[in-house]
Amino acid sequence: MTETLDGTTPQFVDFQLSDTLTAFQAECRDFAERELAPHAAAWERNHEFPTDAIRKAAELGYLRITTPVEYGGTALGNLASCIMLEELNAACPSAGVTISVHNSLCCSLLANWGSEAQKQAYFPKLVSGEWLGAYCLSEAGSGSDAAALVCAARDDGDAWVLDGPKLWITTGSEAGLFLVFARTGEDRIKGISAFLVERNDPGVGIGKKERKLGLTASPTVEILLENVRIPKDRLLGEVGRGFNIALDTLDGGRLGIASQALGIARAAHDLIRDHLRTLVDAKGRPNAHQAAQWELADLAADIDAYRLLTWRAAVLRDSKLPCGAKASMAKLKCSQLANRAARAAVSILGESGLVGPAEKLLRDARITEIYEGATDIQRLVIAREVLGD
Amino acid sequence: MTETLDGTTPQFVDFQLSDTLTAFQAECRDFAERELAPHAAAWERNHEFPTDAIRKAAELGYLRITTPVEYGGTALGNLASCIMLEELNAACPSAGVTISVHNSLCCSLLANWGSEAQKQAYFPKLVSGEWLGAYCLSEAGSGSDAAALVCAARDDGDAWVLDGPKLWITTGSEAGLFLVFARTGEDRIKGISAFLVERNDPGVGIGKKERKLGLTASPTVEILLENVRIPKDRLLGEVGRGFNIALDTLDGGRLGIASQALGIARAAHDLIRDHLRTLVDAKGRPNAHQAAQWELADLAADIDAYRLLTWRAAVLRDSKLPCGAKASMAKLKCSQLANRAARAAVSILGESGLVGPAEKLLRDARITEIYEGATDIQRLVIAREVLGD
Amino acid sequence: MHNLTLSDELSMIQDTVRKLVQDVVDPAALEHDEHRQFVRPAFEALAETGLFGAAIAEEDGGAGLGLLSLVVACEELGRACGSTGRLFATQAGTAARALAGLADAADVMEAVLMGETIVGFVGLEHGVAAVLDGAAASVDGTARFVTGAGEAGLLLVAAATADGPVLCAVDPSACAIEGHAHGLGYRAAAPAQVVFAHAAGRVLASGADAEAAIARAGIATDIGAAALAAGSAFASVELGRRHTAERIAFGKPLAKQQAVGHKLVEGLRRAEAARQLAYQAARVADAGGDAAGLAAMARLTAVDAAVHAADESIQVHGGFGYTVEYHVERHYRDAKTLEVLDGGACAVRDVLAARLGALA
Amino acid sequence: MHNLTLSDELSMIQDTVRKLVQDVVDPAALEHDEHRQFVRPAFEALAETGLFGAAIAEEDGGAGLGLLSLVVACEELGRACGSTGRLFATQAGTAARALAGLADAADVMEAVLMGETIVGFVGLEHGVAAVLDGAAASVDGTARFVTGAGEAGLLLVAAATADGPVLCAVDPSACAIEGHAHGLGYRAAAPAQVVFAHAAGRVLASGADAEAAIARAGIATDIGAAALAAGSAFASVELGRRHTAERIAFGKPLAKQQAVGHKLVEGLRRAEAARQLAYQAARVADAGGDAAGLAAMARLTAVDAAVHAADESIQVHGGFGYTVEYHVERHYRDAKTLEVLDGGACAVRDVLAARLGALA
Repeated sequence: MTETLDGTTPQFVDFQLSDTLTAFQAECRDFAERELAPHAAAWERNHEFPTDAIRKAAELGYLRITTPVEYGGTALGNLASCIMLEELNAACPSAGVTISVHNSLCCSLLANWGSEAQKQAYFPKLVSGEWLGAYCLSEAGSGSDAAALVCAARDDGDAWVLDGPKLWITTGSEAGLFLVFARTGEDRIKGISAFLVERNDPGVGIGKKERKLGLTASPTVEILLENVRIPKDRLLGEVGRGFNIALDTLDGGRLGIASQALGIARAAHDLIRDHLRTLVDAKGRPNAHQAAQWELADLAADIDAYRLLTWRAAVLRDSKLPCGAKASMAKLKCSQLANRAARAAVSILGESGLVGPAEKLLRDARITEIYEGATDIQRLVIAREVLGD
Repeated sequence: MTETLDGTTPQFVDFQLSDTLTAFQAECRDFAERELAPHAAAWERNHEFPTDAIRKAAELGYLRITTPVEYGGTALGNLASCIMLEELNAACPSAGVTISVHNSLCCSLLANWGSEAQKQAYFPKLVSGEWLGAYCLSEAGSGSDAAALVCAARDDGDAWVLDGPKLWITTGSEAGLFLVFARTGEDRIKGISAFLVERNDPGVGIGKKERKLGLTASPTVEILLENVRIPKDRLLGEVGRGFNIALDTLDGGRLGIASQALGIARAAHDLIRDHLRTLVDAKGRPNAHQAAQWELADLAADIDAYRLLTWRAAVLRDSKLPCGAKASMAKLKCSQLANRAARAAVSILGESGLVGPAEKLLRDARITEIYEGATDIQRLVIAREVLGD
Repeated sequence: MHNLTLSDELSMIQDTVRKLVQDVVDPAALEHDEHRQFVRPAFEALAETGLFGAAIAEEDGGAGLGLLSLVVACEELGRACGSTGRLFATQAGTAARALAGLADAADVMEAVLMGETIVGFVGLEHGVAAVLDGAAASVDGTARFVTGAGEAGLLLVAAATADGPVLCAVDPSACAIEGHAHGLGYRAAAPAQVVFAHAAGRVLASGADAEAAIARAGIATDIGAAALAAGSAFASVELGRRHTAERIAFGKPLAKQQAVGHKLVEGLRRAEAARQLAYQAARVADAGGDAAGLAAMARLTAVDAAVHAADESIQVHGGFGYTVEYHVERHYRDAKTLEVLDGGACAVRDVLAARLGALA
Repeated sequence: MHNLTLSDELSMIQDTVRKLVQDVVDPAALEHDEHRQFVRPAFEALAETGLFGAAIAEEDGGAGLGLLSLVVACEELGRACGSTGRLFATQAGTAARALAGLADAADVMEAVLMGETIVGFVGLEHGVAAVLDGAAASVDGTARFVTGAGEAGLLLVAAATADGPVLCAVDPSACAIEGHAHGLGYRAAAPAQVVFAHAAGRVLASGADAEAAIARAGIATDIGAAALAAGSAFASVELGRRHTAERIAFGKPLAKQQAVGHKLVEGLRRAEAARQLAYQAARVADAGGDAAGLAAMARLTAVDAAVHAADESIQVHGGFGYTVEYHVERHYRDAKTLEVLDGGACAVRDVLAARLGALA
């Protein structure tokens, strides 16, 4: 019992953020409360992309958090990213998912798989927020079963020609750079390759915009790829490695959505707390229903527990240790919690919950159990790990 | 972003046990698997107190973990205690609660409130396991509402005279030392004082033994106190401080039961996992039902999350920081999880779950939501903290 | 299978509503909801069928088919369009049953049963108060999320007075009514906030008559809500079943995944339980028994079932479920909204808890 | 309130069972369970009432009161003693309904209906197999936790053959039977493991007859289980209600705490839903409809309700609930045991999932 942090207790586990991360958290919260929260309801009612706020977020460096320092990033890592995303999403999940996709899907992949030339070409635009990134994997016939994709990439000598629409593309109508997964061969897995496609490439078009339950300030669109001819050097990684590249985003993406869900859950918790504090008896003593107080207590406990679960996975990932099942645990539990918390907020706030921020949380929360690997996919990942398949 | 643990990540949070605690955990697990697990079913069927195993646990120092070094203890602290109790309870919750009560209720109080003479008198017997400790607070008319107790302590000049039965006393029939809470005044709170009563004090008797759903190797008995005359120096702390003394046990006791529940939940999880691993198709591939796999995944995630919640509270307590609501969160969530896990194990194991270790877990688990503050009491504590009452 | 319990008359009502749903409600449900347009065509079509009087005794101008008819009709409407269903349940259930037998309300009853006017109902849970002067009332208070109020020609208001509750008719033009432009559910049912400021009302019932009328309204409200929600739950399950039977993933229809099947089964089980409770509550009420407890239990069961079934149906739809075209997100919003209305589920549980001894 | 649905005959059955429970079952339930003593007095008293034939058509020697009578009786027994209830449900429900109309089983049926012999039923889920030689069968396999088997004079076995399932009668003396000395629940119902090793059996039905008999048995098993569990859930709620009405904490009865009241209300709500599903399943079956889906849903709902209600009743009892004298721990164990028996809840969901299209 010799290793101690403070000289008194024989332990190593610590659950405190460093002063630096605590300050970063406060900065993110301040930005979220100042630049996102006041406008989030209007953005969502008008289905308006928060362009200015994203630009301001870029100025604060929030769009470069997963980018290596040598390409203009801050490389703060996964834990910092989780902390940031919880704060942004507590105020505006539409802005939150935009930033999460940009960082954890687009910039991460470019950092991990891009050539030097590709990094030099695209990172300046990405870290400044001049271009936002989008991730084009899903198609009408391939959701959870991503390997069923059919979008074709044809080798035409000096160019690749991509053909076939992509569906459910977050930020699709606002992005400058698309990571596109397309089929270069018949093999279900090894026949998939990844490409960098620019918004202005001829043949790239914005198709149908989804009309959604929530997250309406984050455009989800179809990306039309009609014989899009791109230079050979737009291939990301090697031919046939697309599925591996897609898998490489899983952990980061899941931690991002886990943190988004935590932000939503916390916002719902805070709505309930603030509402219950207004309920006092004739003598000014707290007078909330037990049922509502118990619900609040249960939520408070689970928010803490699942935040720890999320941060643990982030710390493992920051340490380059395997964290697949642990990231799935975080995604699974946080997304369910966000929905439970939002539903509870609507119930407890009553009629004012039907017309105020609670109902927006309920609508926004619902997607967290679906995207970045639906709930049952997370369970599958965890069960495989536990069973040692 | 300067403080780092390993020089690469800008963080402080760490979720790893130290090497020392990891070794301690392995030692506890080894003891539990060797000395408890093989006998636990028989002890429980025969309602037999595991006297020898507790003696062996004492030899390994498990009965002195909360006792200060100067009185023969190891003072390993709360985190170590949680780790130990999870391991012991995964094998035998009856032994686990015996040790938890001894350490976190009896020895802790003696350490915190006892006079030097009292410590010198009792710790040698307690750390060696010669005497086990029991905690006598509950009565027939006072459970969750502890301050409703009526057991009387009368000042009779050179002695205190205690009169009135105590109910639900864990280890009551096997203990050598009883911490008895009794009424020295009319005030609901300030009229309560604490006393040290020995098994051999005249007038101390063992009353009705409870016939329980589970935990049958841990005797729960009525302690009869019939005009028990004890010297004045048996008062623990000061007159009228009994309720404060009782409150002082709350956090430690709750962390103990949270850890017990974690042990039970883990044992149930392991039963399910081992069962599902036996299910293979004709080609030897895993073939468990999705429903069972999903349940396993959900349990695995929650066991990890609520263990982190428990350890966080323990680390806070080791750091002498307030942890009341956080200990309640751990107790609340772990005890519910233990029951959920045990019920799932019975369901998934089917008929073999009805007659094997799963059904014992189900019965043992049920008490964790009741004692050391029932579930709704934990919610009340948490809600008060959140609402800032 | 539940046709076993339906008489010929009730089967006819079921057929009538099904046809009306197919012709009028279904084709417009999505669009009306998305654009928050009032479902006037559906309301008018329902008025034409005469169904607003189905649950009302013949002596009160109805068809005398009892609350069972309300359950049958609401279940069908609940499957298709919560907004239409809620308006129907308020008109044919809550309002009509409140007015039944009130000597001074025959003209109001006629307008309600004929569908000449759309009724908004303000229950006691809104805390609206009245001061009486003979048959005239002065009403004060604010009621939020009153469905239909944005288009109502009549507000029926249960208001508190010093001598207990009364039932009043208030002209909407005497109130400040503001539609909820951004509410969660019932977007096509013109939900609105109603502010009464010394609003002139006409007393339809007071004393014991008012208490009985409000109690009748409450039971009809709960039974109607239960049937709407049960219908919604069945619809969510059926939408999920159809989608997953067709959607191929990992080489087979999604429906073949045990986890998918079990989600739908759980939805179905809860929906069926809710339906049976709603029927039983209606049967007991129609036989003159005290159905308040059963109606409350039916409502709780059904609303939980509807929220759960829609939630799981969204889940098995994957990303599609998050979009409006697949209908389940609408069921989710409407079901959750229904949970909050009429006092909310917590209050229902409080009432049941107080009556536990009589129910167990 | 549900007497509304009971005919005079069914009310009489209810009264009969209630009296028997009061006189014979209740006084011994705790002791028999704690000491794992077979509830022979209760079985014999039930035999005397003739109720084993209540759900059987008159032409088959019964009273012709249908499965509704099984629901009524099982609910009452389930309130008091799961072991007695399970034995009754097996005898009067599962076994008697399986045998009904089988030409070659009249003698067995008579013994069952008269209660001359205690029946253990081994369903297909145990995977027991048979090889036939005319009317003789050789049976192999192991069935675990067969209630009543430890005291049975007859085992009815649904066994698989190459040509589909058959229903056989097997003499327990031809098998190795080992009582479960440490099982979770039904401790007074002599649950036992039965090992068939070339055990001689008599074929009672084969081919389509056997399939129909086994299907009838399955529906009766599920409906009986549903009614037992609903009764148990009602009992747990009532025990909790009584305890908390008397128990004072923090200056008032525990029952006045909202959290306590809501727990009991939730138990009641689920119990009532389960009861209504059980009644509906029985009504549909008695009318000749396909009740398999409803019976399965009733079972799932009721068993969940019973486990939940017992769990919450233990909770509101506090430490008392963890001890045997307060009965709720027994309801908890028996309910959880019932969940596992007859194939288990997961298998029930699988069957429902496969039939979703026909049920929604």
